[in-house]
Parts: sequence; C-alpha cells; structure tokens
Amino acid sequence: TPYQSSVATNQMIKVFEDKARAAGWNATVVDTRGDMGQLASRIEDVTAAKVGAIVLVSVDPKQIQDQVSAAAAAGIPVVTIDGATAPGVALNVTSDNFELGTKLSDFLFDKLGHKGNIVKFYYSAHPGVHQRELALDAALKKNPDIKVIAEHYMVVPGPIDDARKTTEDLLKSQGDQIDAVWAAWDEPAIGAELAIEADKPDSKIIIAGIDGNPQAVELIKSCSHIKGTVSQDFDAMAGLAADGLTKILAGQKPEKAELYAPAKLITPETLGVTCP
Amino acid sequence: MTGGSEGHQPFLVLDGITRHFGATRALDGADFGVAPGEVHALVGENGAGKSTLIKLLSGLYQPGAGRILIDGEPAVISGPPAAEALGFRFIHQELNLVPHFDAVGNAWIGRRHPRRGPFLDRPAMRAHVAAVAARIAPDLPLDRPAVRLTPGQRQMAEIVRALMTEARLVVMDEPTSSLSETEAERLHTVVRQLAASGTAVLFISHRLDEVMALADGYTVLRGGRTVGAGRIREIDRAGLVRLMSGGSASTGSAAKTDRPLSAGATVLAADIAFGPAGARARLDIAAGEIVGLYGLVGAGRSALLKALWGAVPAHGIMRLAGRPLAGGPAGRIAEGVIYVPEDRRREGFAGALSIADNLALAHLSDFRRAPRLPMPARRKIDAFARQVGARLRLVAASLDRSPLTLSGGNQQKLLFGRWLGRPVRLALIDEPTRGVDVGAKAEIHDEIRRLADAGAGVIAATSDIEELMALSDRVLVMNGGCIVADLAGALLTRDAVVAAAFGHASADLSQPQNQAAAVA
Amino acid sequence: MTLLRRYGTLLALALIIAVFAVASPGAFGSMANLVNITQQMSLLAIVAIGATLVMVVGEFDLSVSAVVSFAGIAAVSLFGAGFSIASVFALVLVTALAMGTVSGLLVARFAVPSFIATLAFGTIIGGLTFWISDGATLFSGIPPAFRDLGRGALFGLPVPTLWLIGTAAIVWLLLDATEFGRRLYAIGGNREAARLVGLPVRRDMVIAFALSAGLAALAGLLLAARLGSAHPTGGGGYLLSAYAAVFLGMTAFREGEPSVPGTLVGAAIIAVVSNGLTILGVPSFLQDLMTGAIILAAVLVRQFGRAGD
Amino acid sequence: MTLLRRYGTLLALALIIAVFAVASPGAFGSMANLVNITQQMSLLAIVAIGATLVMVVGEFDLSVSAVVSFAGIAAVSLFGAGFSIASVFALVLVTALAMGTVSGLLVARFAVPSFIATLAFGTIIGGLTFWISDGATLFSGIPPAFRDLGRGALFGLPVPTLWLIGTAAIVWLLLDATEFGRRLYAIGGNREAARLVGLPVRRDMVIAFALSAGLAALAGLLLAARLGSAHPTGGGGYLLSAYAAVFLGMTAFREGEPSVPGTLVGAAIIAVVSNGLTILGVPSFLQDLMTGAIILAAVLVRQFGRAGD
Ligand SMILES: Nc1ncnc2c1ncn2[C@@H]1O[C@H](COP(=O)(O)OP(=O)(O)OP(=O)(O)O)[C@@H](O)[C@H]1O
Ligand SMILES: Nc1ncnc2c1ncn2[C@@H]1O[C@H](COP(=O)(O)OP(=O)(O)OP(=O)(O)O)[C@@H](O)[C@H]1O
Ligand SMILES: [Mg+2]
Ligand SMILES: [Mg+2]
Repeated sequence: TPYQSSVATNQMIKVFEDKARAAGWNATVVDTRGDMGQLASRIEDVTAAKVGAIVLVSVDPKQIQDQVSAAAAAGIPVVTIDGATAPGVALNVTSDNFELGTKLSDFLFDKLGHKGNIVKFYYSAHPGVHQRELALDAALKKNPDIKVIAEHYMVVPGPIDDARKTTEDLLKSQGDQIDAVWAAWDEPAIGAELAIEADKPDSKIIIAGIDGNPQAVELIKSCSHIKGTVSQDFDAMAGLAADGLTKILAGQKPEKAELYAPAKLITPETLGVTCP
Repeated sequence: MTGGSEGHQPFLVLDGITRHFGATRALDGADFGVAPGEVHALVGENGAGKSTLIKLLSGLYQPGAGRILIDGEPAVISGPPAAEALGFRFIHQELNLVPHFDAVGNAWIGRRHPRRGPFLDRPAMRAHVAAVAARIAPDLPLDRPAVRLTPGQRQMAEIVRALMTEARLVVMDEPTSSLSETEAERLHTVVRQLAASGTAVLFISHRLDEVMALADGYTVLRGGRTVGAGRIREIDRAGLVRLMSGGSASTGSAAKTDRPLSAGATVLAADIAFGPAGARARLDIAAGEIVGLYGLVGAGRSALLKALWGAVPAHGIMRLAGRPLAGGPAGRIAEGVIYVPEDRRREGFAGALSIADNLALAHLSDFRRAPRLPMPARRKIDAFARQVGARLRLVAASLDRSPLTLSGGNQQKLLFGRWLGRPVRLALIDEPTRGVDVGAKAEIHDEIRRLADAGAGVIAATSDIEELMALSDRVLVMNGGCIVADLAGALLTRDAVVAAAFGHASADLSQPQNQAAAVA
Repeated sequence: MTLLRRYGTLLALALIIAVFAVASPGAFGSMANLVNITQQMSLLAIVAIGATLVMVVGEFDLSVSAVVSFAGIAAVSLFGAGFSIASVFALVLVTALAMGTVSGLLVARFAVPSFIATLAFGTIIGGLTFWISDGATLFSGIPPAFRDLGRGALFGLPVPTLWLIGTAAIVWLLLDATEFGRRLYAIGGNREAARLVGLPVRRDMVIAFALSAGLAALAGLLLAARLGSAHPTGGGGYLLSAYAAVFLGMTAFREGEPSVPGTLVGAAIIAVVSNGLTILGVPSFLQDLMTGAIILAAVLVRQFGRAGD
Repeated sequence: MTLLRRYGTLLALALIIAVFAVASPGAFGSMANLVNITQQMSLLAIVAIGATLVMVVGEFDLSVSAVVSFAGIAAVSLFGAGFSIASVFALVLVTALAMGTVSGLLVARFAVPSFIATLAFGTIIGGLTFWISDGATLFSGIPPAFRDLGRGALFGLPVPTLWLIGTAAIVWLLLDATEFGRRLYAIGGNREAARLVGLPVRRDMVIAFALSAGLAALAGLLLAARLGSAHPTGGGGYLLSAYAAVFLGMTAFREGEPSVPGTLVGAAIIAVVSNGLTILGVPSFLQDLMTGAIILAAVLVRQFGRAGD
C-alpha cells in the first residue's frame, strides 16, 4: 500500500494481519509512501520472490496494471481491499466509494435543509476518493440551493494540519457564510473541527466526513461540530478479503469478483449521545 | 608618459582611468602604456590599485571614467572572453585554479582542446602542457589535482596555463610571491624569452630587486593614480620606493639589522615524522632566536609548520619548554604558540565575517563583556582591530567589511595582525610577507624581531631569499621533506643556502638557465 | 536602489502584505488574521530556525522532518505509557538532541556528506517512528494540559506564536551575540581557516546539528499538542518549506548569510502567501502557480536593485 | 586500504549484493531478478543522471520531481487530444527543456539561489500539472505502442534498462569526453576561475539545467508508459532519492565529484537494497531502519579506508 499512515488504510492492514496470523499466513506489509512507481517495483519484487498472494490496500490496480497482470500470470492471486476490479484481480473487497460520497452528501444536505454554503476538501489523485467527489457533484446537481463557496485540494501527508490552516483562513474571510464542511475523508474533517473549535467555537457550522476514523468518532461523541461520518466497515472488509483469499488459496473461485462491505452512518444519535 | 623599449610605440594605453568601490577610490586617474616586446613593471604600495587595474584589462571590471586605447583605437573590454580574444593572458594575484583538475586540465580550461572527433584527445592535451612545463616548471607534478598542490606549485601551474598559447600581452600579478629563488629565476628567463619574441609582459612585484633586474619600463601607482613612469635604467631602487610612498617612508631596504643574540633556553624540541611520504625533521629552537626555513617549492616547509601547529597528523616528540605539546591548534594557542598560514584565501580567514571579527577569531574569549559571559563585546573587538590596523598600516575602507574587499597585501597583514599584543613563546610563521609592499614588509619584520626580543622562539618559512637573509639568525634548509642543512654564523651565506636547497635534487635542474649561484 | 538591494526581500514581504490587505481589507488585513498568521507560521519557523543553525556551518540537515514526526509519535506513546508532561518533554527533547548528535558526528567526525548522512539517518528515524506507532495515527491518552501548550492564547498572543518568539530570540542571541555564534559563522565561512585558528570545529558542528534536531522535536511536540494527534509522517511537509524559508531569508539581509531574522522573513513570506491566497479564494492550482511566482518575485526584486550597481 | 578508500562505495555495493544473494539465492540471486533490478532503478537513475549534470556545476535542481509528474500528465492529456506518440514525445521534451532553461536563467542570469529558484519554479510546474489534470489520475487514451516504450524486453534486456543504458552512455560521454563536460566541471569546481578564463558560464549552466529537466521529463514519460497511468504527484518520490543517488555516487569515485558512473552506483545501491529487503520479506519499519543503516555503512566503509591514510 502506498498510504499506510492514513488511519483507514492502517486499520484495514491491522485487521487483515490479525486474520492472516490466525490463518497461519506470514504477512509482510510494504508501504511506499504514496509513490506508485515504487509500488510497481515492489510488486515485481514479491512476484519474483514467488509469494503466496498479494493484497493491495487502497490502491486502484489500474494504476499499476502491468505488474498486477504479471503477478496474476505468475499464478499469484491478487486481492484488493478498498480498490477496484481489474484484469488479474481475483477479488476486490470494497465499499462503493460513490455510494459513500452520496451518503455523505445527502446527510449533510438534509442537515442543512437543502440550502446553504459548503466548503469542500478533496483529493482527486486517489481514484476512490475521487469517486466521492463525483458523488458530491451529482448531489449538488439535485440541490441547486447548496453552493460550494470554497474548495481545497488537500496536501498529503499532513492533511489534518493542512485542513486546519485552511479552515482558519476561510473562517477569517467568509466565516459568516459557511454552513457546512464536506470532507472527502475524516482527516480533513478533524482539521476543520480543530480550527472552528479554536476560532469560532459557537458557530453553527457542521462537518461531516467519511471513514469512521476513531478520532472523528470521539469528536462526534463529544458534541463537536463534526456531526457525522460515513463509516466503511473496515473490519468486515478485511475479514471478507481474508476469507476470500482462504478460498482462493484452497483452489476455489470466489463467488463474485467484487464484494461490497456495507457502509453505515455514524452520528451523535447512533452513538447514543444527545447534544445541545 | 610611458617607457617603451627601444623604438616601439605602446600598443596598449590606459588614459585617466578611474574605478571606485563605493567610497573607495581604487583607481583615480591612472595612466599607463606598454609596448610590444617590453617587460613593464607596475609597482605601488599595497592597495595602490595594481590588481584593480589588471582586472580592468581582463574585462572583469569596467572603468568609471577614462579610455583604454588598443593600437591607438578606443576599445571596450567587455569581459574575460573579449580579453582572451585580444590575446591578453592573465595570472591573477589570487590564484584561480579548478581544485580537482590537475595542471593539465587547468591549463586547457577556456582553450580549444585537442580532439579526436568530438572527443577530447587526452594524450595530446598532456603532451602539450608537458612541453610548456618543461621550460618553466620541470618539477611540477602534472597529474596531481590542484587542491593537493602547494601554493608555489599552484603558482607554477597558473604560469604554465598563461603561456600555453601565443599571446600579445601576458599580465603577471605577483607571480613570484611564493616562488623561491631558483623557480623565480627560471620564470625570469621565460619572461625575457617572451619579450624577445615580441610579447609584452606586464609584471607586478613587491620584490624590487627583481623589478630592477627584469623590467624595461615601469609605472608607479599611488592611491589609484599614476605618480611616475619611465625606463627602469633611468631610476634606482630608492627612487622607486620614494615614488611609491610619496617620499615619506623609509627606503625599506631589506638590510639586516644586528640584534644582540640572546641565545636562550630551548623553547621547542621536536623530532617528528609528518606529512606525505616519509618526511622527517629534528629541530631545536631557542628562546629569542629567529630561525629561517628555506627550500624549493614543495620542499615540505609548510607541511612541517602545520605539523608543529598540530593541524596535520605527526608522530614523534614535540616539546614546548620541556612539556609535550598536545591538543591541536587550540592547545597550542593556550600555550602561547602562534601560527601564520601561507595561503590566505584558503587557510586565512572566513569571508562571512568582518575584518574585525576575523582578527578576533583566534582568541575570542579575550573580548568578553564579562569574564564569565561568553559574549564578545563589539567595542573591544573594534578597538583591537583599530590598533592592529594602525600598527600594520592596514589600508581598508572599513573594518566592518569582508576581508575579501582588501588588496592582497592588506589581506596578508591580517593573518599576522590577529596575534599582535599576545604573549608569545613560539611563533610558526609561513610566508609572512607574501605580496606585502616594502614599507609594510619592514613593519612586519620589526614585529617579528620584537617577538624574538621578548623571548619568543620564531620559525619563519619564506621563499624570498632577501627576507630570509635579512631576518634569520639561523637558517634551516629543507629538501624532499627533510632538513638538509642548519646554517648559522659565518656559514650562513646565500650561496650555502641555495646550494643546500638544491641538494640531491640538482640533477633534475641542470638546464643552463638555472644557475642559481650566479644570482647570489 | 541600495535599499532595494539590501532589504529587497523584506520590502517584498511588506509589499505582499500590502497587496493582500488591499485585495481583502476586512479578512486578510484584520489584526486578528495577521496575528493568526504568526501562529500558522510558528511551527515551520521553529524548524527553519533549527535548519538555519546547520546552514550557518554550511551543511544540510534533511532529517528534520523525520524528527518532527518522531517527536509527536514518541510523545503520544509516552503519554499512553503514563508519563507526565514534563518528563515527556524532557525525554523527547533529549532523544532528539542525541539523534542530532549522531548526525553531527557522522558529518563532522566521519566526513559523510551531510546530505546523505542526514537523509539516511532520517530514514532510520522514520523506521523507528513506524515501529513505535505501528504506522498508525496516535491520538489517545493525550492530557488536555499538553494540548494547551499548542493552542489558545496568552497575553493576547496565540501560544504557538509565543513559542516562536522565545525560540527565535534565544537562537538569534546565540548566533549574533555569543562566541559560539561567531564560531559557527567562521566555520561556515571557511572551515579550514577556522580549524587552523584552533576553533573546535567538530564539536561546534555537532552542537549545531543537535540543536537543529532539538528544535525540530520541539516543533513536533507542539504539532502533536495542536492537532491532538500524531502521524508517523506528520512532519513530511516541513523539510522543503523550512529550507525554502532559510534560503529566502538568506536573500533578505547581509551578504547572503543564513540568519534568524532572515529565516523569520522567509517563513513569514511562505505563511502570508498561503494565508492570503486561501482567503482570497484562489483555486488550488492557481495557488501553486501564484505561490511560486510570488516567491520568485520576492527574490528577484533584490536583483533589480543590484542591476543599478 | 587504498582500494577500500578509492572504491569503497563500489565495494559496498558488491558486498550488499553478495549478502542478499546468500540470504536468498533463489529469488534475489536469480539472473531474472538482477536484470529486474536494473529495470527498477532505471527511472530513478535517469532522473539522477539529470541531477548529476546540475550538481556538476555546483547547483541543485529541486524541480525534477515536478517535471517528472508534469511530463506524465502532459503526455496522457496530449494522447487524449489525439496527438501521435512521436509528437507527444517531442512536445513534452521540448516543453521540459524550456522549463529547465527558465530555471537555469533564474540561477545563472539572475543569481537566484538554485535551491529557492527551482523549488519555486517546481511549485509553478506543479500548479500547471494540477491545472491540466484537474488533480486526478489520468488513465484513458494511452496507446499501447506508447506503453511498450516502458515495458517488455528487447535483446533480453528490459526496455527501461535499455533507456537507462542509452542515457547513461550519452551523458557520460558528454561529461567525461567533451569540452562541454570539462567546462561544466570547471564551473562547478571554481566558478570564479571559469569566469576569469572566459568560459560561457551562464550559457553552460542554463544548458545543464535544461538537460536535467529534459531527462526528468523522459523519466516521467517512461513512468507513465510503465504504469499506464499518470499521477499529478507521481514524481514526488524521485527528488530525494535522485539526490541520494548522486551524493552516494560522489563518495564512490574520484575526488568526491558528481559523475555518471558514481550516480549509477548510487542508484543501484538504493534499488538493490529496497528490492532485496522486499524479497526477504523484512517488515516495513525494519526496511527503513536497514535501508538507512546500509546506506550509511556504504559511505562509512570508505572512511575506514581513509583512517589508515
Ligand atoms: N571588491 C572590492 N570592494 C571594495 N574595495 C575594493 C575591492 N577590490 C579592491 N578594493 C579596494 O581598492 C583598493 C585597491 O586594491 P588593489 O587590489 O587594486 O590593490 P593592489 O595595488 O593590487 O595592492 P596589493 O599590492 O596589496 O595587491 C584597495 O583599497 C582595496 O581595498
Ligand atoms: N594533500 C596532499 N597530498 C599529497 N601531497 C601533498 C599534499 N599536500 C602537500 N603535498 C606535497 O607535499 C610536499 C610538501 O608540501 P609543502 O606545502 O610543505 O611545501 P612547501 O615547502 O611549503 O612549498 P611552497 O613553497 O610551495 O609552499 C609537496 O611536494 C606537495 O606537493
Ligand atoms: Mg594586488
Ligand atoms: Mg609553503
């Protein structure tokens, strides 16, 4: 994976490692820090080393199609978690990113009464995250009264601090007009919360993100401005992947090439707290 | 206005040239002319503007006012390529070699390299350089990177470079300042050959005896202005000095002043192996004694002094007044040892600091605001710098500027000046007056004598045999990294020194022009 | 003209602020926002001040970003293990000083080029950080009192700004008014000359690297305090920006020497530009274009002063 | 001892390969894997060879990673607009040469420190890249013939390896056997001296920057071909590794000067270490620790040779 320091990715890796240990597999994690060229080389390496299977986390295999095909051709099954289907991929376990984006947008727009100004934090370089942005665009078409008054392309690594600084700046310039923050994943949402908490703790701005990042969940519980996160069930995803891989290694075919893990919305209500 | 050699008209004339640096008037109405086939000497005190004038000729600076005439036509020398195209070759005062290129590589920079197809023809490159070097610097290691050459060897590499191709004018800014007698004499021969073949040579030197012997014509600069010019045979040494100093200074003759020799106790006793390839030296220095250190370029003098200073590894015994020396330069400073390096640019000072800070650098803790507070007091540093400046007649626009804005000779004074006013037990001095004018040279010699009179042992390495003879009570001669002669009293004559310096190396140097003894 | 040449970059900063203030008087030009900028630049500036020390002796320290990340992760882990705030600060800073000492020794004692020494050592530190954190973002167990060290205000100034003022004042004094500072500049100016006049070149260089790592660790602690979480690669963004600040600063004063006031000007330019462009609502890609262009202009302004020379 | 001092880093590379081959004879030591490593190091090495040119004149070019990303995105966009492979190559390379020329002019003509000039200009290029790509990864419209330029094998060697061999041979000849190369080394060794003897210092420096950008763009094109996609920040990883390769290489031969063979050794060390550790299945954090340690050891080996001096 290229994104091990991302909370969501890390969680999937951890769960998968546990399952792997339980299954008696020997799992090695390779992290290329966001570098696709590197990732391609590392896949070539493990293909050369004739590993039993390759699991790609949070990567679109199309970004490294040749290497994936080569691995498949060498008889090494390739499973992706939070990825996409592609030639050579035996199984993709994911949550539908477009659906996640739609859930997030709908939640936020409902809260706003389908009218208001939002700030958008996005990162199109990641194909999955890009899907969420496309979902937002679709939702916006249906809600002409919602306006994106500012958008910011996230700096990775360091998204929390980047979102915090940007939000501080935006609060200075158009703080009165912002009604909500749409974060393509939870880390920008946390950054926005930190800024609002410091500069305008009383404002009515609401924030929502995607991932169910534990820090975000904490913040929802403590009645901050973060009011929701669309949680992918990473445990379930990693579990499904491990199960699927067990089958594949046993020589069977998975029933479907793509498995979706359900996504659920986490809000103060689902956490059982009531906020003023 | 100028002195051409027999019948020739000057082809290069400078007329009323000025060049100012801020408030400093480096050149302020300089006139000058040189004819084909003439050896023309440009003399003047440190900071008189000689190097600045050279840089104008090389196109590095443009004149503020005045004209440059070449073959009678006004000319603009727009930059170094233009000067090169005019057939002007330069050896600048501060040497400019590419550190990791050897002499061959350095000689070819900026020239059209010999090629085979699009590629360099290395054997041809080397052969050509070797041919030139054979005439003037037969001992120069051609394949050693310039960083690992001594200043004298670097000087020779520059000379080789300048003489690689046909030239109309060769300008040499103090080419002999780090050459010893023999090497200088070899250069003189080449200069005469150049002149005979019609090339003009512009020669800058503070060694006035050399000027008297070599030049046809002369120009004297003072304060950026031409104060005299003519034929060398119509003036004498004293006359030149009077023109340079405006009649105020002493003749600066390098005569030996008789000092009462108070042969004191031994300050330094050393028996060490040091430096490259099996160099070994044994020496004893007494309190109050000035020991001159002489040798050909690369003989190992600087290496020995550095070893004594603790700046390069050495094995053996080194005792100062009976106690072993330890702790590198800092330990030696604490013991009252001082050191003046030979290469001011590379070893002398930090360009990032001002002149005053550079002077204070070696003993910063003397300038604290309070004895226990390691914060230097500006006021104390400035006072020290002013005092040094006055004692060594430093010509500087401001002591707050970088030392790189000083003229070569004035930079040299800093290296000595930083130690003034401290109690000294042993002084290790490498080329103390390289590029220093006659007046200031006398000052520095007085300072050195004062050190010895106060009871310090002094070792002074020098390539200037005049200086050696004037200063030393005793002379050690080095050759190939070893001390080969220890001369004092009646045995201390120029002939003896030069003969010892050749030692067994004389076999390589048997060309007819190298009759060093004849010079003495 | 001379003014332009000497203080060009400083004037450029003033000009940038003026232009933004005119373009957005209410939001950018407000006192609150200007104070806010000092807070936003504070961590970067602290790292950059550390980098300045190493640049003064003519070297690079590319491990700063690894140290920033390390300090945050180490601190949060130690909190998890029940250590007090004071002991966490002490432990993390001492570890960082030790790390800087290793870099310094590699460079000064073993003559490894600083670029490769600090890059390789930074990779090692990064590995350690991953090991400690298991590659995950850590956020549990941070005491609120620790978080207060990175947020809120005191005497009307944001707390991070106060840290910056303190750090800048101390390092400035150190470089400008002490023997140690003179020595560092001498070493940077001409290492051989410094050695020959008996300066403790190696020791001083090691100290410079140690202080640089210490300041990076301080920034890492403050970052963790401010975010309430620590990322194993949270310091990644600081490396190039810190050096950009130092180099910008070198064009601001004196004859191109690194200095604390210069670095502050450099960091301020970077912070002001990103704050101003965000406030003006400039689209992402244009922000990049304009940031690059403004920084180039800020440096070039000085050259035009020089042209008259 | 002299051997160790002179070729220490090269010996270190041999030793590293030997150790890995013993640890994993089947997988690492197989001919196929060794050939594969040459392919994996090829893009990094091409970028690093470009960086070498700039390092030879004593400057940095921090815009290389931006140029790598730009080239990939520009190429895929142009394919989308229907351009042919040859014209895409030509357009992208010419644009990159122009970009390098701008960097070079900023440094050589306007005396902007190269660190800040190329960082700022790299930011501008990054902005352009985002503009073109809208920040997204581009996949579509890449002709298979283009992809074949970055994959597959010819004469038994992987295609990227062939590109590397070609590039390295040309630049090596340029630096080592032509007057232009001698001039670049002279400029880097002593710019003042080069100026004094009338070398066209500015022109040559601009050419060095232009070539560096051109090679970075070539690497970017090959990366896009190899991955079949282009990422707007896809070149990010090349900056530090490329300079690490150059600096490692500087410790490998001669008097610590940048050179093409040296850079190849440096890039090979980096590639071998990361390939070997992955094949051995070393955990992530340990990989970092070991990479750093191995690189330091490779450089230090030379120092021990020196100690005997
Ligand atoms: N770059 C500069 N900036 C400021 N002042 C300068 C600069 N270069 C030279 N000067 C000043 O110009 C004057 C003339 O210097 P120049 O180097 O020409 O003297 P010089 O005759 O060659 O002396 P020396 O015999 O010591 O080499 C000196 O006062 C010097 O300080
Ligand atoms: N780093 C080095 N590596 C190899 N040889 C060196 C190195 N430094 C000096 N040498 C050689 O050692 C010998 C002694 O050099 P040293 O500097 O002591 O000579 P010197 O008598 O002071 O000559 P000069 O008059 O040129 O200053 C020379 O032949 C020189 O080329
Ligand atoms: Mg001079
Ligand atoms: Mg010497």
